[in-house]
Amino acid sequence: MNDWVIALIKVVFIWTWTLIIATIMTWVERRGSAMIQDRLGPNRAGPFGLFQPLADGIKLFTKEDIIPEKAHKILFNLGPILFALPAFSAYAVVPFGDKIVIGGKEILLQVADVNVGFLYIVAVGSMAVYGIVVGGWGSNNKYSILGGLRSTAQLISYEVPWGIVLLTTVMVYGTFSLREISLAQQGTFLGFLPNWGIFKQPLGFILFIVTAYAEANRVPFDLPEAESEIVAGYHTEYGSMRLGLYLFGEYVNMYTLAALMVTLFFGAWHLPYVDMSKFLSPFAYGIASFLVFFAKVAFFLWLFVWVRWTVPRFRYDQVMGLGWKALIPLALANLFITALVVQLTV
Amino acid sequence: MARPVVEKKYSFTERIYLYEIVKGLGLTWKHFVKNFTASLKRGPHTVPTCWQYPEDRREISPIFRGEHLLLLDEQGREKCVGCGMCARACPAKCITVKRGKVAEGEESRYAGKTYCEEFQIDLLRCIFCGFCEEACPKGAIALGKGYELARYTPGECQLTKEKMLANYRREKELGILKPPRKPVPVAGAAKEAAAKAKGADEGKAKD
Amino acid sequence: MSRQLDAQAGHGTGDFVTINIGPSHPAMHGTLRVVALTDGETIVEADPEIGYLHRGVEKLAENLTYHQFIPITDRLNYCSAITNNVAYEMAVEKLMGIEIPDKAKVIRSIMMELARISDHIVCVGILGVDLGAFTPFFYLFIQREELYEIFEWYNGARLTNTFGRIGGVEADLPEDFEERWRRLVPNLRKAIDETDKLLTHNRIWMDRTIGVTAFSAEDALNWGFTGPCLRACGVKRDLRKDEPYYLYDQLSFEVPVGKHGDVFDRYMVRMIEMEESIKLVDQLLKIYKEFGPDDPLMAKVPKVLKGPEGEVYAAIESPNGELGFYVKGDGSDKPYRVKIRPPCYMVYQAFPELVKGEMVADLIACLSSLNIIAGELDR
Amino acid sequence: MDFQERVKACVGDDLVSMTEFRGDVSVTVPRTRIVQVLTRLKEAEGLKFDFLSDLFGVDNSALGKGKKKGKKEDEEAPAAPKPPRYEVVYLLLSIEYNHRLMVKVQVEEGQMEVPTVTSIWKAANWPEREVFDMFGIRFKGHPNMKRLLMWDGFPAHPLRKDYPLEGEGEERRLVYGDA
Repeated sequence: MNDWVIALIKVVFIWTWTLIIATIMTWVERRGSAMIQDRLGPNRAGPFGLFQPLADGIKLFTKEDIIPEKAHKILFNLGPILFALPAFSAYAVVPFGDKIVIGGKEILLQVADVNVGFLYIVAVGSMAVYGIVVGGWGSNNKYSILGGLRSTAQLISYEVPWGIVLLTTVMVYGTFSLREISLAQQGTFLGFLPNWGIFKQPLGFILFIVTAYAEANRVPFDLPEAESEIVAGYHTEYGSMRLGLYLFGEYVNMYTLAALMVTLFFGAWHLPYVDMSKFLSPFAYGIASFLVFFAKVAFFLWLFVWVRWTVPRFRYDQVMGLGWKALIPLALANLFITALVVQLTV
Repeated sequence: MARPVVEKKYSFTERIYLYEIVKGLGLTWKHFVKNFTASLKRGPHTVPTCWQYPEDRREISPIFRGEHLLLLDEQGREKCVGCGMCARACPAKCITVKRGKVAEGEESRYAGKTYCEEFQIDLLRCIFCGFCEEACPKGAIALGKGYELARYTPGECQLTKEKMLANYRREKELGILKPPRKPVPVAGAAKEAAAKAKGADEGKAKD
Repeated sequence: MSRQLDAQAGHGTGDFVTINIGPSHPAMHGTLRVVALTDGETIVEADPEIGYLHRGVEKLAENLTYHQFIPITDRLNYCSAITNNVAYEMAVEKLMGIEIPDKAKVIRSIMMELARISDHIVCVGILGVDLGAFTPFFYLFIQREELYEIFEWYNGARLTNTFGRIGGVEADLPEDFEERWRRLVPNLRKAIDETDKLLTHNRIWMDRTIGVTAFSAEDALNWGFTGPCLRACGVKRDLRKDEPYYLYDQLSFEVPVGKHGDVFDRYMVRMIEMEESIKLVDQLLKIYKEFGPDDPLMAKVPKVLKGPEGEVYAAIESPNGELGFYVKGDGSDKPYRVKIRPPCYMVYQAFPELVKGEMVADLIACLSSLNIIAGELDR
Repeated sequence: MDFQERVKACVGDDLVSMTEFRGDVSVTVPRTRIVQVLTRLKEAEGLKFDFLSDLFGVDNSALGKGKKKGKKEDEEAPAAPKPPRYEVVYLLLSIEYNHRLMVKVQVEEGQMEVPTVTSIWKAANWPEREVFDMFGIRFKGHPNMKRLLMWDGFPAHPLRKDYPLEGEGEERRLVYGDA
């Protein structure tokens, strides 16, 4: 098979896959929140209400597409696209499994094994803020602008500790490639722990997960769309599928961040203490690695939902305070200690 | 205005955010597991909040104040005599009653000598306070169990005599008619009765 | 938009933005409107505008008989309709010089304490929702549902109870009342406890509430605060203690007092008051059991109530504070003038002072913690 | 009664009348002296009415009309001089001593202006606006004398007795000369 064809298949697969996950996530969020809150949630469409996202999608598609009269037409249209595109493309460098052998050909379960995968993620990830700001500005609505501004400030401040944590992991593994980082997490650490990033970087993991919540605009950092304060934030004026794109983009972002968490800190597709490749056929191993990876991602996706329905929301200045006064110093200290340890041990 | 400055004093576990958040996560997880297992069960009202409405309905109080009924007595005669006390007691002024004299030969249909020719309740105005029920000297009107009051047109919201009688028949069939109102014990009533029994003198003296 | 604010924005020192919050906004309970002049996220000035739910209740009162006005009072503070009913009935009874039977007093007190719990549940739950914590809201509201069931079994309505009649109450407590209450108490305590666990010590919650819109006791008194909002400022004033009505002077209960008058203190005062109310109902039920089933529930009142010429003011401690009714009679069967003194009316007029210099998010938190009920505010 | 005497002593020369009904004491004072009287009451030893519980207006123009006519006593009684049409009632409360007092000022139809008490209690702010809104009584010196519940430009004052409960209402464009 041609490499191009394989790449194309991988791209199509991962797009469909993330879309499906994002769709299912809307269901998980609604049902999960319901269960947490002693409710039932949507359970009418299909078994367990599984077709609810479908119904939602149909609703979003068939709703009238309204552009406010005083809105900036181009920016208003551009907003959702700018938000959704980076969300979809960021996943390109994140692996979703080890490798699979089909017809004697070894296929990496990753769209592109770029050796500067980190930089790509950071670069594309920060693009998403433009979608929010442009959408917020283009709507010509004060709540939207407030949401956009909040989002900008928040994403910019949290990208710093996020970047520093990423840098720390790079230092630990000595590579920018996400695949190599994944591979390096096999085996055991200190003899009895799985050789996962979380055990090497416990503080780094906490910092990463906090900043990831802020990057994904999830509670407790959902200020850009804090509904009780600024109605719906940047997407107040949006309706129909434009709104759908924003909502989808958010879930895709969540998926990417969860996958990144697994890749960096939770041993990617490795099971603790067990090397699957030794007793599984290469094809079965490919599938198994994918499934293990996804199971881990699913846990973090659930954590996103779980946390959302447990904690209250921050205030704008407190988010800034936390970012600049707590997370950045901690991230820097973490970086410093890691550097020291790496320097001493190597 | 001098705003008081409040010093925030946090204990260590409060200061680090995560301890309390993890505790909270534990609590919500407990709820999740409980409700998840409950939701797998069949049957009405498996989780505390939800009733699967059209299929499952919550039990409503035997003295619920819903859509009105016009009551018949044991012989199937209309109790209402059309006196209009309900209309006078109504704070929302939603009742219209027209009194009519019972024609000869129709005595078997009506309990009294007069009857209501026309009895209309405007459900759009009604506030379901139940004062009509209390005001009625014959116990002819009652607030029933009907709580599904959505209608398509304003005209359908006019509760006519026929509709109220139909409501009564339906509720009687279902056996959910309101138990008759217990008379409220009034202060001094017992004493007065006793005084009457003893003699008029004491009753006067007490006054 | 407020003309005042426009002028200020025009030649002010900074670039201010006027944000119009409400009347239809997710955080505006009922239909309130606040025009806020903001400098970034900080509020320079806020101007609450009320009247969106003005239904002319006082005018209605003048055109209805004394009795007919009772259902209308349900619609004032719809979170605790029973306290409104009782406050009005108390005023009318005072006007007519009716002394209601002791059993009716006990029943009224019991129902009022239940209504207090349900009102505080709404306030605390909504405060959580407005600060982004959805879950405690549901844990509490399930219990409120049970409370409503108790109301429903008492006289057939859940929200707009039309409780009591002038001269007493319309019915005895249902037979299964105590059983229901006993069944409810552990669940209610658990729900309050869970709310406490999820919120009180959570640093995010503490940051959002402690010190936010703090108010001093003198200011609070000057602005006419009553109820939990005043107690949160550190003034121990509760009409149940200070001007005891019904049987409250025979009951033992604590009046929780805050310190700073901030959102956190208001929240805590309400949380503790719920506990106290549970204890109060238990005590009242003990008293209730001493009465026989045939003890009078109604004082002897004439069929057509005619108020004497004169005017009275009677107030009770409603969940929100001092709820008073001024009733003036002119000898006819209709009140000549009824003036309602809603507690949150007085509290809400201090709103611009409260939120000045705070952030937009605090405005919402403050509003929910004051428990502004539009029905009561606008009448 | 001790309390009444103290109030009397405190109000002093400004006392127009004093009544008691079912334990509620009310004093009437001249319209122009209200600020001074309330300040005295607020600071007086043994009274300390430091809390304004409420402030509202009453329209007395229909007083007595509700009673059933035809009673002999009514007809025989000489027509008393008509009291001023409006009343503004101040409900005072002493936090320290837990007693209440109604202070009233009577407002003639021609002179619809009462000095504001917002300088004593900020709590009087909205109630005074509401009285203006509902009765058309202006408060001199009030910082923001606008309508409160009705919208700006509403032509009538709805709690006046001549404003109809039902019917066309403001559509009839009830415009008062003094409004």
